[in-house]
Amino acid sequence: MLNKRVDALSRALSVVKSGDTILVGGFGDIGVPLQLVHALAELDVRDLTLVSNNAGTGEIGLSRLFKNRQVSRVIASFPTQAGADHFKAAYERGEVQVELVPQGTLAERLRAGGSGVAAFFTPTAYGTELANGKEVRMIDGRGYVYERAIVGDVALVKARLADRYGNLRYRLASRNFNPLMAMAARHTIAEVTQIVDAGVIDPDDVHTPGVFVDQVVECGA
Amino acid sequence: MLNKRVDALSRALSVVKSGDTILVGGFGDIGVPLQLVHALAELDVRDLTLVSNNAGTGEIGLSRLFKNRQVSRVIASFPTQAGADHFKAAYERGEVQVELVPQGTLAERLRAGGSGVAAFFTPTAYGTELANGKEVRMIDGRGYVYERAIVGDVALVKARLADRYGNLRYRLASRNFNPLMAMAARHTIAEVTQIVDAGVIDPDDVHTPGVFVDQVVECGA
Amino acid sequence: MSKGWSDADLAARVAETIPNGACVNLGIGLPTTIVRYVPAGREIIFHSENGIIGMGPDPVPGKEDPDVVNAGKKPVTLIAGAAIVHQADSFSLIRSGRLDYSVLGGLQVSEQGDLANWKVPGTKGVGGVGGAMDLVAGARNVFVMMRHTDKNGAPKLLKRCTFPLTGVACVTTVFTDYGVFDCQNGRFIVRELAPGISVEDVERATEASLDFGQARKVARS
Amino acid sequence: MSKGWSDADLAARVAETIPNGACVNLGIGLPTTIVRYVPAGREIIFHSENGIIGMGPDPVPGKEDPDVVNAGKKPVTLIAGAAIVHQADSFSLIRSGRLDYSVLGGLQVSEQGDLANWKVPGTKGVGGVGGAMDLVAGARNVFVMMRHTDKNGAPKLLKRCTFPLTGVACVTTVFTDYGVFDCQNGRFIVRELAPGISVEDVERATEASLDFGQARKVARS
Repeated sequence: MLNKRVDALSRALSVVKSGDTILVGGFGDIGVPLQLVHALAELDVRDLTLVSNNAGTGEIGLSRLFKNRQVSRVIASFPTQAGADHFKAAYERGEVQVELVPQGTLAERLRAGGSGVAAFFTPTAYGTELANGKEVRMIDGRGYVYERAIVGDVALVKARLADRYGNLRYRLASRNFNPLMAMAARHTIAEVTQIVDAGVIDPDDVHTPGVFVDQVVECGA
Repeated sequence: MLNKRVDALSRALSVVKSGDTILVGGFGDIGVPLQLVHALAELDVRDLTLVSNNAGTGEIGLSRLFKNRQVSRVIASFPTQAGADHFKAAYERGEVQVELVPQGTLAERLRAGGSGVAAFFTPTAYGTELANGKEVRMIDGRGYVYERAIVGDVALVKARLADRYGNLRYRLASRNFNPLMAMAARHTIAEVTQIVDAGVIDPDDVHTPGVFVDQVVECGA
Repeated sequence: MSKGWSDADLAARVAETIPNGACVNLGIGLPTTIVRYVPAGREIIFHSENGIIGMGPDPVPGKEDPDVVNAGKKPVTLIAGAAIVHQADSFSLIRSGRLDYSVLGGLQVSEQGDLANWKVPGTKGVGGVGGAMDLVAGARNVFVMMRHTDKNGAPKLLKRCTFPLTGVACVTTVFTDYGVFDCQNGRFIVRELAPGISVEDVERATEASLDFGQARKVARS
Repeated sequence: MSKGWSDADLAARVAETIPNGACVNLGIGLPTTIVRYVPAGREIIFHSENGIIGMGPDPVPGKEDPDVVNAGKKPVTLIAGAAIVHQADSFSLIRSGRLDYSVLGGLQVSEQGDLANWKVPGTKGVGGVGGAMDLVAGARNVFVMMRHTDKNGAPKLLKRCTFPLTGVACVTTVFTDYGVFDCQNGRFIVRELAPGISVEDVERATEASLDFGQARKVARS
């Protein structure tokens, strides 16, 4: 019987290697898989490329990866939010390269990565410095910027419910980037509040189909 | 109070003009908004471009638009399914131009149209006659085909539930192309089995947010 | 300092401009307060980039839901009839023109309608862009809400922006403590002056080309 | 005519090849029958392009649900733990490599792994491509299931396809009534011969380059 449940965070995270690109769900601290991220901060993996909308605040979440000097590159739309002191310190130490991406472009690049679409043309950032050096194209009289898909090695996502197939359901605005991260990685680990029996989540109510999820860890709320 | 409910099919369809591009949900006959399509077949509008996966079977659904000679162009992945006799007759009379598009490319072009993405590169159809005359590009050693977004004038979709905001919920595999058609048109009309009070559809359970829907007609099952 | 509009006046003035049924995105900071000033009898659909369609009033203290926050990560509420989508669908909505209005803060606006609001040159650090570039690229109407001058009294309505751009030729209307300014054909048309603000006040505090039209009469009467 | 595999044998032979836990798409026609032959104790996730992940066995007659159909629009069932997605998400799954296997019918397969299965040149009408081009572009393994020769006895394993292609260099393995043929390095490696089929039978009915390897020994013993 198929069962994607894994009992230990550390066992789930054993797939992560130094140099990997790690996709992490969440918007600010909402919907961030904190326990997976904290367990990752305990591992001896470094030189990570981190793809996430933000870069942690205070002492929790993604902040720990910067504090531990595990990250060498960040792809984000807003890494500098108030409280992102560990990210800012790592940036000022020159440890971290940053690729700043408009939020909608970040979301769309991840969706493209999870959709087998290699690249697309978006109107966002046309004429701004975030389009510098990028291919642009006029389409029907409007300027568009060429953007490439993002594919990660491992995605860490947070959901409310899962079943043994890895079907996920998120809660309200903690959904945010989580479904996109799950799609865009070669290997996806979900931290969930509760694992339920197969069939409890109605087929019409699944937010992320299990085919995009490799491992599920039940962590409580 | 906002209320997208419209009582008469014909009143909802009064936005359709000759020459329009009409997007119609459904896969085969499943999830096709039959009552809207049949009401459209009663109207004096012609020279329509029809975007739908198929082109009707037997005497119902999209078949009526071909029988009535209302369609001059079809964008579809499989218009020639068994029973598509009215489409085939119209094609043989030379009345209908057909743009044949792989099904995933059709879905993605519609999603792009509903996402403000002008174009994208897909691996599908690379090296085949359906890529003839299209721009191709090698990306990371693989061949991709340049595909443009589709935006329609009016979408006709079928859902199970709606509320006054136009939030929609589909039933099982009748979802298919409906959410994409709803996104990709300037004006979207939904034929629904039942209209429920606002709030009955949980925010986590909405399949198509009302912001993509302009009018809702309650038609029963 | 009783000249011109207070922040609350300004929020109320913007709210008054937005018609019934509009779909509106409120940027971080001052714009988020607009939700408090919707005139009675008017229903506005408030969108938040993190995937909420249908934000309601501020939560009752103590009743905040940690999974229901706005773009500024502040607790908000959902209306009955709200819908949640993931970040890619949220930005599909933005880029495809479903937002009737986007209201953002501004650092500089040029008479060509260029907006700069995400980065001050010469400040330390990488900066953060968030969803602003997508919002100005996608919304049908872009409203900028800001003080008329910077903290040193220097004009923010300029012939050309000197700060990095958020978008090119994207601003519809600027609302400041001095008045309401439509951006059209390379100049600002003064639609309204705030109480106690004279034509001379505006001319003195503005570098961009101004067209007073009927506002001049109103102000001098 | 007792030589070689019957259609049922062939479906069972393909089913036997697919490992536990695989995600598999079954094309229209013969491939859809594979669902009946999954060996006991093995769990396979069957995907249908119209948005079903987790198809179950054939429905009990009289208990068909009109909203639960496969790619051929035939009634199917859902397993407990199935998920429904819209057509764009369904093809995201296909193109992004989440399908371990795609099983399709074939008209011709070349020794380079090209597949032709959607159009016979010279036939009347526009043809229909459906999702075949996406499936062969996206799936990790592409299995073709077909008769070894056409109805006139002409070979279908060719040096080069003469019919319009579905995909280039995409086929992993061909299953025919004559045996199992892996497509590798510009030739077909004969993995297995069906009962009663000799090496000479295969040579006579095949135009493409063949490599019998160990199968020759098996067949002659």
